[in-house]
This record gives sequence, structure tokens and C-alpha cells, in this order.
Amino acid sequence: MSNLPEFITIQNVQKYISNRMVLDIDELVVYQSECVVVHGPNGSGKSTLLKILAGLMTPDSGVATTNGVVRPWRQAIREFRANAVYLHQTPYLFDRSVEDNIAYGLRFRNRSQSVLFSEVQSAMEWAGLSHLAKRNARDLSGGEKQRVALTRARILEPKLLLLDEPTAAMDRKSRKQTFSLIRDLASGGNAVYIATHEAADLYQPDRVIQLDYGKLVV
Amino acid sequence: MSNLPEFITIQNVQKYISNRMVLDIDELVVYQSECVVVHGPNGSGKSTLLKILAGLMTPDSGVATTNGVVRPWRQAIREFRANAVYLHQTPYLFDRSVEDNIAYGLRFRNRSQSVLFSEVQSAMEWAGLSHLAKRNARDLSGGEKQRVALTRARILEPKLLLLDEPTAAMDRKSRKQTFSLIRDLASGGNAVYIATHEAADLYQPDRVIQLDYGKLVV
Amino acid sequence: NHAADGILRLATTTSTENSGLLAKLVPQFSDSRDIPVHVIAVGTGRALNHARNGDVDVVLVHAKNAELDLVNSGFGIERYEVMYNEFVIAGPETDPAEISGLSNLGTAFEKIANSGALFVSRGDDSGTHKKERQIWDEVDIEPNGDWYKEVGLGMGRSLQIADELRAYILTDKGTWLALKRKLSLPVHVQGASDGRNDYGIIAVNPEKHSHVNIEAAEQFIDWIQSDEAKAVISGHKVEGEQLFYVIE
Amino acid sequence: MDGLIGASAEALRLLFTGDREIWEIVAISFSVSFRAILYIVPLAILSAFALAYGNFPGRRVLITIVNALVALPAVVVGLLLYMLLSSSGPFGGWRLLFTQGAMIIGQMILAFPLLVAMIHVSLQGVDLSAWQTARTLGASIFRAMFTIMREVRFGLIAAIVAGFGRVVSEVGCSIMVGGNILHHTRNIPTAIALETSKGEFEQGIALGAVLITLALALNFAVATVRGRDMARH
Amino acid sequence: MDGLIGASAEALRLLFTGDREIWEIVAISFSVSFRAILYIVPLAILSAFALAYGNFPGRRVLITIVNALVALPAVVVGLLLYMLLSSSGPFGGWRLLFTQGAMIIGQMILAFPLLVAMIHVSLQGVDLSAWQTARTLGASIFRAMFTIMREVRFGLIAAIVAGFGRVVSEVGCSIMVGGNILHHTRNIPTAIALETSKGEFEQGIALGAVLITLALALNFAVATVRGRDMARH
Ligand SMILES: Nc1ncnc2c1ncn2[C@@H]1O[C@H](COP(=O)(O)OP(=O)(O)OP(=O)(O)O)[C@@H](O)[C@H]1O
Ligand SMILES: Nc1ncnc2c1ncn2[C@@H]1O[C@H](COP(=O)(O)OP(=O)(O)OP(=O)(O)O)[C@@H](O)[C@H]1O
Ligand SMILES: [Mg+2]
Ligand SMILES: [Mg+2]
Repeated sequence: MSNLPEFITIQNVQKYISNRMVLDIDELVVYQSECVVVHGPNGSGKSTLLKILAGLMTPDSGVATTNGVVRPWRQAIREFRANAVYLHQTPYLFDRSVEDNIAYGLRFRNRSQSVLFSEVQSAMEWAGLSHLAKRNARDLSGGEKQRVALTRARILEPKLLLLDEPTAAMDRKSRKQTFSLIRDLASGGNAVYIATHEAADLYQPDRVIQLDYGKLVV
Repeated sequence: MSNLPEFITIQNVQKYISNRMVLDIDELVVYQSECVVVHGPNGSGKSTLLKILAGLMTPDSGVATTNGVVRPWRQAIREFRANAVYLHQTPYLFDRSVEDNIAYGLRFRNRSQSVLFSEVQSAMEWAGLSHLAKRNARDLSGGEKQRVALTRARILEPKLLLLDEPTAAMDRKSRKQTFSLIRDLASGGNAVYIATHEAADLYQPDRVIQLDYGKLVV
Repeated sequence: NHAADGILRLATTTSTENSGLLAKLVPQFSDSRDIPVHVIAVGTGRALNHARNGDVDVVLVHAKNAELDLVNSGFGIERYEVMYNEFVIAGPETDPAEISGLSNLGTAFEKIANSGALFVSRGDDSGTHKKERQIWDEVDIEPNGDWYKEVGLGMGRSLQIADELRAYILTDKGTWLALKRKLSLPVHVQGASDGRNDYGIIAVNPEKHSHVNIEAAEQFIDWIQSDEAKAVISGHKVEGEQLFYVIE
Repeated sequence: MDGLIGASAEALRLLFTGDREIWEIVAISFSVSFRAILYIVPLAILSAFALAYGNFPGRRVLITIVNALVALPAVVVGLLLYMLLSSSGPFGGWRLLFTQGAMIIGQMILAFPLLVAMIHVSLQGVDLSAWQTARTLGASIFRAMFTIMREVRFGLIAAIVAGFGRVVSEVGCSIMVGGNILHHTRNIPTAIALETSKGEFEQGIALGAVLITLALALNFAVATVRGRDMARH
Repeated sequence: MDGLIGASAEALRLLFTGDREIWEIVAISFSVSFRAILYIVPLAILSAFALAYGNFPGRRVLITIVNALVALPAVVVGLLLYMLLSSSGPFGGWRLLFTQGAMIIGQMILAFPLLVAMIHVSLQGVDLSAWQTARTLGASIFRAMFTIMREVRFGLIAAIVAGFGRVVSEVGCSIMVGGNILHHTRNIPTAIALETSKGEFEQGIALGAVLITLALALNFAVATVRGRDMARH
């Protein structure tokens, strides 16, 4: 376990879908600055866990502790929504240009047009997407899409970044870049959770958690 | 190069999308029994090549040779359609049960109900999907979907199986199974093309071809 | 409030509006008195219903009994006779029932019923339909069977159908004249003793509907009975024929 | 308000007493509109597919035209058809005027643009890879169409229901080419128009209530048939 | 056939000579229907979102009801509204009867079910992950709705165009609560009804042609504005 400050702790979280239990977690502590790899076979609940941490799915039971206060899920969910960004396993790109996709989340933050523009430009440059800036995001190749979606999420610099198989469609160069991006984010004070089937050591994680049939196995 | 009998040869194939050249292949020989890994960075044209070989996309120019006869593409396309099955990089599963998805292609072949049923059952067993048989395919996890789609394609035993990142979302066990499936198919007389960013040697391929900016680099 | 916006709302029958008479009458009135008039041309039944509900200020229709009902029930103040035209029987050129030249609608109806020729009825409870029912009653025939087509449409459309089906039909002269050139459906009986079609005008009673623009309604009723209006009515011609006759 | 209460009572009476005349009118209404939809739906589906997946010049122009044609007034369709079918018109020889056949043709024309527009919208929601998947797994173009239709079945049903609603409630065309002849071509909307022209407003609303009640019953029947399936949507 | 040629000639004459009366009627038609659609579209969009993404009991029943209500005959809406707005009705005091305001309300009611049904079909075509993506990237519920609306813009436009077409061509309700008063509430469809009742079929068709020509022009204008964007669809 990490000895960094706690960010959020979830306890007794259970999620049923169509009457089947898909997630059953006794306790999971999310620290403020760490890189966590989530492993587990197909259908073990990795995506479900990440969506719950993002506040996109509400568990059927569970509590969350932030700043030492234990709160029922419905109350805590705002905390998740405000601090976490989830990147889907099959990312959804809006039917607009790559540039506009990447700028999407930033527009909800108070930024001047020019700051926004330059942030988007440098993020695209970093991801090697500049040549695609004006292209419609729907017309990209699989890996290009994955990279746009990752760039769109990380530009928001969320406290908790939840990545679902972020490198699945990426070429070698992009994967390496992604690994080092994640290390940089985690050491810069953010929590990054990565659900993946890749070897964990590629991410040099602080922890690896393993899910099986919806339960954490340590 | 393989010294097996030729199946199809394509020559001078060019594909433009929105006025940009995305594929430009001088010659590619598809042999009757081989495993080929297609490598190349994101956007290099791997998916495009596979779709063209599946007859799902028509190039803007090009000819195809089968049985020693050179034919314009429009004529040759039936050959591709009849013999090739393409598995999308992001597979599309029909809004029906896993079982029905897997049986989909088989229904167009003359098979008795009972033969069809037992083929589907054993394919599901092989892929570890039996417990999901009655579930709607839309409600599966990412890796489960990928496995259903692969099973649905391979059950047809096409002469040319075109797999676009087939293992991207799969867990370790399924990946290993997939690698050995592909070796079996290729040695059993089928051609298998795999577009992937994984290390080629996982597939023990007969050849590796490399695409860059739509061109074959050997 | 109607009175407040100063508009006079006149409900009348489609046939009156379609004859083109109102287009001559109404502007003369509204220009000289500076009272805007909204003409709502609907079926007789609907026009009377609008009056009963207080949605209009005055009605000009041709269904004497129903008009008197309106007055007797207190929703209308009084019925004034304005003008009349006539009902005629039109039918196929071949005149299979041999009614041409008869001077009584009842006799013609009997012959039509006995001949087995087709007959188109408006079937819509309009003034014309009521007249038709009344004639059947008088000659003691209950019309039904395949020869009797109840169409449930306005006069113009019913004439079109009679034309298509080569059937007889009871029609007001005005609508028939207006459509004459489009049909091959000549009039066989006209000037009949029982063919008179009276038009009455009634103001809606402000005791029932306080917002009624009674001043304008009364002005209009007075005016339509004036010599000026009578001249317009008598002078109105369709296809060269006088259509309406003022009641002295 | 009294009027509304009266109308509701009358509607109940019409629905639950065996008034022969009303059921005849209802039967004409539904049978004409059923047949119209039945005959035009296949063409509408084919057209929607052509507009969604086709690759021919003028496709976008056609989409725009089809969308605009939803604005075609029923009475104008009725007038045009009347001119064609009238005994003095080019197809007068068919003797279709003032028959249910003419009403069916009119309603087919009326339903077509709405059906195509709605099915086209459904098809736009399906990824191209769905079509490609069906084809690569060996489906003929025809089978692939059926597969996609199954994928968009909720949209398809909504389109058919809306198309049916459009024609079962239209009056302008039916009255024009049907003639509102009792026992033959009088359907619910033309009967309502008639009652309205008589000033029998309550009776008109009651008939309308009968129509809507039956339309609702039909829709619930459809919804029940597609049943559990729907739970996911 | 002569009739059709005559009607076409008349339509051209109406369109290209400055007949004041016809343009007044056209203006009333389009302004009433524009306003009706403008006012009802926001509610229709909200309802469609609630039906598509909402998670409340009775959702499926509501979807079925909305679909069935497309079958609501215009004249029945007209009758109900008449009863409410009539001087002897509960809202008689508003003095809306026989005004454009009443026509607008009627058309809003008429357009609603079709708009909701079509927008709902569009929304069903969008993956839930689109909504989730907008939300997780920080969009408020309201902003996320706008984002999804943008994703389904072609379906949305088709719905609005169809809804406009539905009401700009309807006659039953407009004539009932508008009264077909010249210079005030006479629009194209009620004018057509009037011409038709006079037996002036050519004039009726000509007016219909004017309506369709303008509807087409409007649609092409919309198609041009969305422009290149459309190329992908
Ligand atoms: N519909 C489209 N419209 C425009 N450009 C497209 C479209 N589809 C693909 N492209 C472009 O074609 C090129 C080749 O795409 P393709 O999908 O074949 O790449 P790929 O090699 O499969 O990449 P990846 O490894 O990311 O899957 C890319 O530059 C891509 O942006
Ligand atoms: N919409 C749904 N309806 C029913 N079951 C679902 C639904 N979504 C997910 N599930 C089930 O929930 C379980 C957990 O799914 P989840 O997507 O979290 O798995 P995962 O660990 O991410 O798997 P993968 O490695 O394949 O991505 C699986 O058994 C899956 O079938
Ligand atoms: Mg997953
Ligand atoms: Mg690819």
C-alpha cells in the first residue's frame, strides 16, 4: 500500500447488472498520487470499477469517504464527477474535428480563447496529432482515435484519471509515450488507474490490483 | 516469401479517401496457407488493406489475379467476398444473443439445424463463451465482445481470415488461445492476415509485412 | 372582449361565402362604418353552434327551423328575413327518371326513387340536407338502398360526386351556377313551388354572452335590410343569372 | 367543460355498445390504412436503404426532397389523384374514384415521405460496420438488409406506427377520392369532419376518442409483442 | 390532364406574379407554423431525452403513448381546443378563438408527438458512451444534451422538418380554431380547403404547389446551411 495521502476510499461497493453481481469490493483506497494497474480476466469487472470511480455508474450499495467524512454514494458521486475523467475502452469521439474533440472538456473551464487554443495545440503536438487537427474525428484509424481520446482526457489534468485499455490500438511509439505520460502524471500528484491486459511493469505502477469475478484478489 | 500455391494476387492497388492516398500497393500475393502479420504505425493503412482484401472496400484502381486470370477489381471482388471474412478492429455485434451472433454466418450455409447447433455449441465451448450463450451480445465486456466476434468469424472457416487487432481487448488466456488458433488455421490450409501492434513472433507468422504511409516496406 | 376589439364576427354557410355575395356586401358595410368584419364560413350546423357558444356575434344561414330554435332558446335575439334563392334538382343529361320540366320537387323525388337512378344526398345535416329530408318525408319515402348515396360533404363536393356517378342531386342554385361549367349535370327542375330557400340573420343575445359585439351586430342587421344592401343582393349575378332575391 | 364530459361519455358509449354503424366506419378506417401501410412499407424501406447506403449522384438532393414532401397537404394529394382517377382523367377507365382502392393509393402516397424520413433517421444511427459485418459473414444484400432492419427494429416500428398514424387520421385525401360515402368510404376522420360540419362537436370528439383508443390499443399490442426485448431500450 | 396543366400554369402564375392576397396567405401559413415549431421544439427535445435516457417508471408506456398520439387527427385537436377556447369554454376569457394564437397552440399540440417520436428514434442511434463521455469531460446535464443534439443533428433536422411539414399542411385544426378568416387566419391549407369546396380544384392544386415549392426551397436552404458537413452522411 502507498503511504501517500488518501484521496477517496470506497467501501462495501456492490453492483448488480441484470441481477448478476458484477462488482463486490470491500474496500479500495485511492491515494492522491499513484499509478495503479487493474488486472483481471475478461468480464471480471475492471470497466465497471472504473465507471463507478468516475461517477458514471452508481453502485447498488456502498459508501465513499473523502476528507475523513463517510458519505452515502448519492452524495459522494459529485466528488467523483468533479475530479475524475474516464476514458472508455472503446472511446467515443464526437462528430467534429480532432481539435474540437480535444478542446471539448477545456471549454467548460474558464480559460481565454487564446490560452485554450495554445493548450490544445501543444497537447496535439505532444500526441503527434497536429497533422490531423482539422480532420473529423470519426474518420480516423483505430489507433488515431485512441490517441485523440487519451489526449482529450489528459488535457483536463484530472485528479483521478481512469484509463480503460488506453494503449490497445496504439502503435509502439504512442504506447511508449503513453507509458511515460502516465508515470509523469502519477508522480506529479495525480492518481491514474489503468485497466489493462498488458504486462503491469510497462507502467511501472505503484500498485497492481487484481479483479476476479468482481472481487479484489490481492 | 512462401512457396505455397497462390490464392490471390493484387497489383497496383490504390485507395484514396477524401483525396488523400491511404493505400498504394504495387503487388501483394496472398498464398493459400499462411499466417501473415501486418505491422505499421497508426494510420498506415492496415485496416484499409484488410477491408479491401475482404471486398468490403473497393480501391480506386487495381487488378486481382486468381487462377492465373488477371481481372479488373469489380469482377474480382466476388472472389474476395466469397472467400474472405473480415473481423473489424472494433467489432460490431448484432443486437441479439451471443449464440445467435455466432451462428449468424453459418445460417447462410446449408446445414441442418442440429449440425448448426452443435457447431455453435462447440465453438462457444472452445472460446469459453458457453456461460454467455443466452446473453445479449451488446451487454458484454470489451474482451467478451472481442471473443464473440472472433468465434463468429472463425466458425465459418474462410479461406482467407482477416483479423484486425483481434486480441486487443482479450485477457491472457484468450490471447494464447487465439495465437494457437491462428497457427492451426494457417497450417490447416487457410490464409490468415492479422493487423496488429503486438510483437509479430507471438503469432509465429510465415511472413511479416510492414506498411508505412500506405506503402509496403519490406 | 369582442366588443372591445370592435370586430364583428359573422358566421355563415360556405355556400353563401362561395357565391361571392359576401365579398361584395361585407366591404361596403365595414368601410362605411369602420367596423372590421371577420367572416367565418362553415356548415349551417356549425355556424349555429358557434352562435350558441357565443363565439360569433351574428349568423347568416338558411335553416329556418334551426334558426328559430336558436331564438326560442334565448341564444339569438330575433330572426330577420334577408333574402331567398332556390333549390333545384340537377342530374345526368340523359335524365333517366324523366323529371325534366316538373314544377314540384316532391314529384320529382318520387320519380327518381321509382326509376332506380342514383341520387346523391349531402347527408351532412346542412340546410340543403334538411330540405331534402323534408321533401322525402312529405312524399312519404324512406330513401335507402344502393341508389341512395349519402356523401356527407359540402355542396360543391357533392355536386362533383353526383357528376362522377351520373346521379341526381338537390342543390342550391348558387353553388350549381358556380360549378356549372365544370359539370355535365344540367338542372332538370327549377322554379318549383316547394323550392324556396330562405336566408335569415340573427344577432347573438348579449344576455347569454355578455361580450358579444351587439352594437355592430345590430348595425349590420339594420344595414343588410337597407335599400343599399338590397341593391347589392339583387344585383349579384353568377354566370349571368341573378341568384338571390330580397324579401320585401 | 360540459362539452368535454359529454364527449367522453359519448366516446365510451360508442366504444362499448354495439353500434353497428360506428364499427363499420372503424373497420373501413383501419382496413384502408392497414393496407396502405402494408403496401407502401417495403418500398419505403428500400428507398430509405438506398438513401442511407447508396452511393449515387443526387442522393442528398433526394433526401432533402423526401423530407420536404412530408409537408405535402393531404388534400393536394387528394386533388391530384382525383384529377387522375376522375372519369375525365387519364385513369378514369380504372373506375377507382370513390372506392377504398383510391383511398389506399392516396394514403400510400401520403405515408411514403414520412416513412422514408423516419427509417432513414434510424439507419443513420447504425454504424457502417454493421452492414459490413453482415456482408462479410456471407449475407446477401437482401439478407443484410433484413439484419440491419432487425438492428433498428425499434426505429422501424416507430416509423410504421407514425406512418399509420399519419394516414389513419388524415381526412383531406380520403374525403377527396373516397367521397365520404356511408358504408363504403366513410372512415373515422371523414365521419369526424362530417359531424364537425354539422356542429356536432361532441360526436366528433367522441369519434376521435374512439380512433385514439384503438390506436393506443394497437400500439400497446405491438409493444407487448416486442415485449421483453424492449427492456433494454 | 388538362386540369393538371392548368393547375401548374396557375401555380407558376401565383408564384411569380405579385398577387398580394396569395403572399399574405403564404405569410400567415409559414409564420404560424414557424412559431408553433419554434415554441414546441424545446419541450419535444427535453421529452425525447427523458424517454431515451430517463430511468423512471412508466417510461416504456409513455413511449408507446407518444407513438400512438401521432394518430391524433388534426380536427380532433381542433375540436378539443375549440371547446377550451370557446367563449363558453373554460379559457374563453383569453379570447384566443379565431386568432393565429389559437392556430399556433393547435399546431404545437399536433407537432409534439411526431417530433418526440422522431427525435427519440435519433437518440436511440447514439451510444450511451456518448452521453457518458460528455459528462465525464465535465459537461453539465444541459451541456451534455446540447452535445448529443449536435451528434444527432441530421436526425434532429429531419424531425423538425417533418414536424413543420406536418403542421404547415394540416387543415383540420387551423380551420376549426382559426376560422379561415381572410387576412387573419386564412393559411394555405384552409385556402385550399375553401377552393376545393368551391370546386376550384386547379386553384387548390396551384396553392398546394406553392406550398410544396416553398417547403422545398426552405429544405434546400437548410441543407445548404448544414452544407459540407452533410457530405459524410
Ligand atoms: N472514413 C475515413 N475518412 C477519411 N479518412 C479515413 C477514413 N478511414 C480511414 N481514414 C484514414 O486512412 C488512413 C489509414 O487508415 P487505417 O484505418 O487503414 O489505418 P491503420 O493502419 O489501420 O491504423 P491503426 O493502427 O490506427 O488501426 C488513416 O490516415 C486514416 O485517418
Ligand atoms: N450492460 C450490461 N448488461 C449486462 N451485463 C453487463 C453489462 N455490461 C457489463 N456486463 C457484465 O458485467 C461484467 C463485468 O463487465 P466489465 O465490462 O466490467 O468487465 P471487464 O473486466 O472490463 O472485462 P474486459 O476485460 O473484457 O473489458 C461482465 O460479466 C459483463 O458481461
Ligand atoms: Mg473492460
Ligand atoms: Mg486499423
